[in-house]
Amino acid sequence: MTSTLEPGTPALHAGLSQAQLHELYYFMRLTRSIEEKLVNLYRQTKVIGGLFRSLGQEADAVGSAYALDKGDILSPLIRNLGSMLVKGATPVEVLRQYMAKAESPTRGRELNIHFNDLERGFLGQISHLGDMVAVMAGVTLSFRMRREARVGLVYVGDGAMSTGAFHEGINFAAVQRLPLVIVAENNGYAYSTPMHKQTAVAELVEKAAGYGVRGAQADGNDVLAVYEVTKEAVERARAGGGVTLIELMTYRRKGHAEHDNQSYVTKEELEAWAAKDPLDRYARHLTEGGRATAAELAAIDARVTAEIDTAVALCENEPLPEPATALDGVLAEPPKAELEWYRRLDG
Amino acid sequence: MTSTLEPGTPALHAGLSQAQLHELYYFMRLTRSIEEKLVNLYRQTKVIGGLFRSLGQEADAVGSAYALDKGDILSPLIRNLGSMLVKGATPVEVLRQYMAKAESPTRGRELNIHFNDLERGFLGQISHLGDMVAVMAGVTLSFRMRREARVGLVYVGDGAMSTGAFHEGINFAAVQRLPLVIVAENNGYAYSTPMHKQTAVAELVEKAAGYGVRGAQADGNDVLAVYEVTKEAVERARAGGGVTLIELMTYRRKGHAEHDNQSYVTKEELEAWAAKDPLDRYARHLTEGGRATAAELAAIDARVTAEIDTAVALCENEPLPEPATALDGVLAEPPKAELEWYRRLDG
Amino acid sequence: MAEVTYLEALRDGLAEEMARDERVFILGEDVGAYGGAFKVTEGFQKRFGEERVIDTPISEVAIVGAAAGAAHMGLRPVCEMQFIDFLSCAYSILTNYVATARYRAGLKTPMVIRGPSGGYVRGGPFHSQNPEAAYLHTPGLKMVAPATARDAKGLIKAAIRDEDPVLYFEHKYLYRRIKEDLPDGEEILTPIGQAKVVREGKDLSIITWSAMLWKSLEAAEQLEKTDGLSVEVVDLRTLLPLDDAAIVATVKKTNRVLIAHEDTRTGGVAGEITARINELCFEWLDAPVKRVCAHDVPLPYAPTLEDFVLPQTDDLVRAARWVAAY
Amino acid sequence: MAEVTYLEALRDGLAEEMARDERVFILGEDVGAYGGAFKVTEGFQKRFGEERVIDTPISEVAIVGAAAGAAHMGLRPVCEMQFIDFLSCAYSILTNYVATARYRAGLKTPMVIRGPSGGYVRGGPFHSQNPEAAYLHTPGLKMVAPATARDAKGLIKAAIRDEDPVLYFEHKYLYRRIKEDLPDGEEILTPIGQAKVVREGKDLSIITWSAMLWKSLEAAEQLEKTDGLSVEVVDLRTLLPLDDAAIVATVKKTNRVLIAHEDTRTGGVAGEITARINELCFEWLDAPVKRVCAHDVPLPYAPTLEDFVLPQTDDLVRAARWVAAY
Ligand SMILES: Cc1ncc(C[n+]2csc(CCOP(=O)(O)OP(=O)(O)O)c2C)c(N)n1
Ligand SMILES: Cc1ncc(C[n+]2csc(CCOP(=O)(O)OP(=O)(O)O)c2C)c(N)n1
Ligand SMILES: [Mg+2]
Ligand SMILES: [Mg+2]
Repeated sequence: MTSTLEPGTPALHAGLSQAQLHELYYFMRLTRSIEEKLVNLYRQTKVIGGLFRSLGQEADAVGSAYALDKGDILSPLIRNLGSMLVKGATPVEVLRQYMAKAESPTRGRELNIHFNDLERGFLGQISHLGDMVAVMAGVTLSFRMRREARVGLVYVGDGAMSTGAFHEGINFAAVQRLPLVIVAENNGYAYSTPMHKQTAVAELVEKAAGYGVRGAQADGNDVLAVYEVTKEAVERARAGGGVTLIELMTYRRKGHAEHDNQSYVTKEELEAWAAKDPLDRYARHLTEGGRATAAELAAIDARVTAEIDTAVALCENEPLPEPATALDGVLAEPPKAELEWYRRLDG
Repeated sequence: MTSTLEPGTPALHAGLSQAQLHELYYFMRLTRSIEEKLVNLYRQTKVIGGLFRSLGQEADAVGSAYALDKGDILSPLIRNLGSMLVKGATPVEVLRQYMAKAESPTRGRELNIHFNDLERGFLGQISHLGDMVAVMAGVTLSFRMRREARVGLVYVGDGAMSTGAFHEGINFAAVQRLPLVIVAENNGYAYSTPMHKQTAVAELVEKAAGYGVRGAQADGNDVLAVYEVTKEAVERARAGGGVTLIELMTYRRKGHAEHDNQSYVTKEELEAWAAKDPLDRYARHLTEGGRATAAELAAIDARVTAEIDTAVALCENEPLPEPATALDGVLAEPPKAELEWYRRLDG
Repeated sequence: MAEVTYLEALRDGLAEEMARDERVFILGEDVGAYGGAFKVTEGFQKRFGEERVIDTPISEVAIVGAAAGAAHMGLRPVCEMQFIDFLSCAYSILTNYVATARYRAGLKTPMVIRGPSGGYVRGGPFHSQNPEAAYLHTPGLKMVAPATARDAKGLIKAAIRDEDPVLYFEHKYLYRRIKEDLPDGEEILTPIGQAKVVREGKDLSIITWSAMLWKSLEAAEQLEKTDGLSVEVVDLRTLLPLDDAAIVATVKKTNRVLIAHEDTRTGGVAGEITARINELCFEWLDAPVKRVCAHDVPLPYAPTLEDFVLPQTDDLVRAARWVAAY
Repeated sequence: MAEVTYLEALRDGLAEEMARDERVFILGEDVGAYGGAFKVTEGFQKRFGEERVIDTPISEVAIVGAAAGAAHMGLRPVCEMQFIDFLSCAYSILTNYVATARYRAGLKTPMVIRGPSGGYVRGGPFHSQNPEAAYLHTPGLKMVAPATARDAKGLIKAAIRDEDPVLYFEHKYLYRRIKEDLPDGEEILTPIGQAKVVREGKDLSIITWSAMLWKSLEAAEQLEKTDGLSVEVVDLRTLLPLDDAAIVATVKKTNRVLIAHEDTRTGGVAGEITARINELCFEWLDAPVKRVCAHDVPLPYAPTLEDFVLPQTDDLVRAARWVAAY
């Protein structure tokens, strides 16, 4: 079996410069603050659909995405706002998506963070869990066929790993030894379902063995550990070493979505994980290690607040899409006859 | 990880009586001879569709099915004619199926060994690989819910294990700790595809770990080893010990179906496996171990030949189904209005 | 008498059948302790036990496959799809294994698959689908889609008692918006395969089901007031097998037909109904059968877009005027 | 000029596109060394290399998903389904991910999925399916089904060059039964979205596609001889988007229509075509549109049963007489 458990102890600063260490903090803070702003907007009923939080998982999303190079492509899940921000998605894009604005990246067609930009390096998910693993197998297949030294990264939850699509996708990638990193986010739950009702393994990394791929593990609340374990997998993939399945141990501190009151978890569990908050922990790490002053972090916080305020101001009152824009872009060229016929009948 | 490799050495006679040892030989011989007869009928174009052989895999099918008790249910694949015979399917049923006779178990609706009898304990497959794992999870779930001490057994090929349905089915059974034994037949190929293009693991049993189920392995060409490894898994399942994934190492000595000339395998490979023929080997084992005389085995062979000749004589000239029988039985009660309307229009 | 919502009626129907018949059990994602994403099975696990209300992994193929296996053995499984959009993941095992089991192998497979369908709730392309067209084409399945609280209850009970696999599509827009007084002691069973004339009329007919029933009734009232038109409204309730007799009866009565469905037009159920009308009572038509459906696009998220794409009462009114004036 | 079979024409078309455009590659089960279950890609792996002719695991979801991912990145994948019946396993990713990618996310997804469809070959319920009705209902997909060797070649080439995902359903009954002289040097491209009048007529029209084209032509000849009827036969060739103009033109010309398809009736494509005829040219109909289709059952295996369930030339002749006499 090729799976190896590598809980590891991350090198103190994972070879990152001070500016990079600060940047990690920035992205984590930005993630959290955008979501907090969205909670406000949600309560004001300005968010159109549901709201999904990644509270407590910011390190997992940001640290893993940060391990990618510019040309690499990742495919996020609903709790990977942080990954998308690292890859260049902007607060205003996210706000516009949630509020279904005409100027949103999907022109109001898709919700929340379901949007993409292959140039910047993120491919949008669809709701059907598992599919993106198969799609990312194809993305990375294209890298290999074109002899590009690029890597793909795809996220799956503890729940999503039960889907047939996950299985077929990872197996295909494993057989083809594609440059794909699969990040399994073990956050304890899939909606209300605890992990022991999802799988009979104790740790998700055990699934690596069944696919003949390398397995690795890290504390998902330690952004540097996440960065390191991902970086190693990414560089291994880039060098032709094939797939790694990384399990990040973390916890979903909010309900599945904003409407879910988490009746199925105990207060103690929540408190225990609140104590392991990845942002607090990283802030302490930076200040105690002399890598940042409290003032520097406060400045970053202020910058984040300002950026979000600017973004909200920019888009809050933007219009929703024009109704008739709903019709274009199903095919590269609209089948003319059908459209004419359609309008005539509805006239 | 709960997977354990148990290549084991079977106890010489696996606790079986002489009569049972002879019966194993009988079922293996019956399997082979029915298929050889079908080859004749196929060449005479009396078989309607394709013909699938299990040459060299008779021990795998017969030995595993023999480990089940009367109330247990198995779900065979195309190379498990032997399993169905053990469970009471008769030669004439098989011949009628292949020749699409009116009196066939499916009244000419389904082909080859796609038929079932839950009373006797076999559930027919459909072509879509993997599905039966999920269905057998439900069958064994019913055993558990009703507190019946019954066990299910389902076969999958090295190829079928790549399907999403296999993954979802085994995972569901694992989480529920259902009394299900999954027999993975490693016969080297899925149609023309060798195992290394199907999966990155070297042995199928490695997949057990990813589901948190017990793994086991045996020489699929040694009927007693197959019996033993399956028996242990069956009894463990019956006792509430949950799922075992058993890998049987064997080889598909014929093409995927009769039309396939196996251009993709070497003569050497075929010869090496012919030398390990499970029937020859078992016959030697019985005679050399003093458990059967050559004459006794010859008598079994003769009995098999007679049974098959009788079966052929019985059904060879039977009619095909009446055309209009094609319409009944889609629903428990035919939707009357529709049928009337349908006939009127076609009149 | 108690006033119950559509969702409560469904819940009550499910609970009554579970209490009546111990072979009935529920499986799906988050149906247990949580009571399901929309709380349809709230309290069930406590009442009926963990073995009869099973939280499954995220595995639609396994849910449907396991239900089929249990059904073969004499149990009566009810599968919940968290959103009906995810039934697509089990498309193959449902259409190939489940639907054909009786025909090809004489296997009894009494099982129900239910889940929230439909739009008008800003759910975007993957939480708003209407799946009926995808399964209309599958001999061996039955398909129902209640529009009222009474039928929500009556059809779930009938579906559970049916000897064949039944797809039960509930409409999430109706869950808490529709209320009805349902008598406490009465055993409500809506026969599968039977449409219902919900409003009598003589000038034209609207044939519809599920949430569109309410828009059709609204349009009918408006047309009566503003245009003096007498509009008959037929709620199909069952989509497979279709109630040909009811369809023919209303065509023969009004001679003008609108078929209204929420789903996209091309390949939708309205095509099949149009063809049947054509074959069964062509001579009785005084105007072409007109379809009022969603535009042929994946359903977009923004309210402006969703409202434009989905059929609205106004669309029905306009189309009805056109058909009436033909 | 060379006489080629339908299968060879398809193979030639594929090979030409692979030679012309290095972005084109093939993936599927046993397509490599073995050349595919029906040998459509025979010799391709040798000619184009293992990287462009990929043997995959038995994983239809992965095949379709990986093709989509590669297509987003600018490649031109062609997926083979060993039998088109197994495309059902990828139903969700195909209808939800692939079909909507452009609309929801502006993603380019030029890819082809092809495979043997259809019956009349004693394949039983899972090796004989006609999948078009299952995908008709999916905005974002295109769907073609060639009946002739020329179109087998012309449509695979057009499908590979198309900017959208195209389902290409070849008919296994035609593979080696249909032959045609195809000029060697000519670049054959059949435009997607365009039907073809294969036989001119004035008394009634048969609208059809794939293997049923040949039965329709047979019926037309017979009707001409025995009944003196002049039958027009239209080969749709593309099922999505439908060629409304061609449908309307033939209805306006003959005023009587049969729609013939091999697939089961309920929920089949004929329903949609009937509805469109109704909406577009109702006034031009002198008789109800009649459907000639398979009976509504899973396709059985025995020759007697299969022949009874599937539409035959005789069924077409009888139905045509009925429509003509109406
Ligand atoms: C195929 C499929 N089935 C069901 C759902 C509904 N659903 C959405 S999210 C979710 C839970 C996901 O859990 P997990 O994969 O652990 O991710 P997490 O939310 O914990 O990040 C479910 C069941 C879905 N999106 N896709
Ligand atoms: C979902 C699905 N895809 C493709 C096929 C076509 N097919 C039939 S048998 C087969 C190979 C099966 O190989 P394996 O599982 O190893 O079984 P074996 O034939 O070796 O016993 C394939 C690809 C199928 N039946 N089902
Ligand atoms: Mg989770
Ligand atoms: Mg095999």
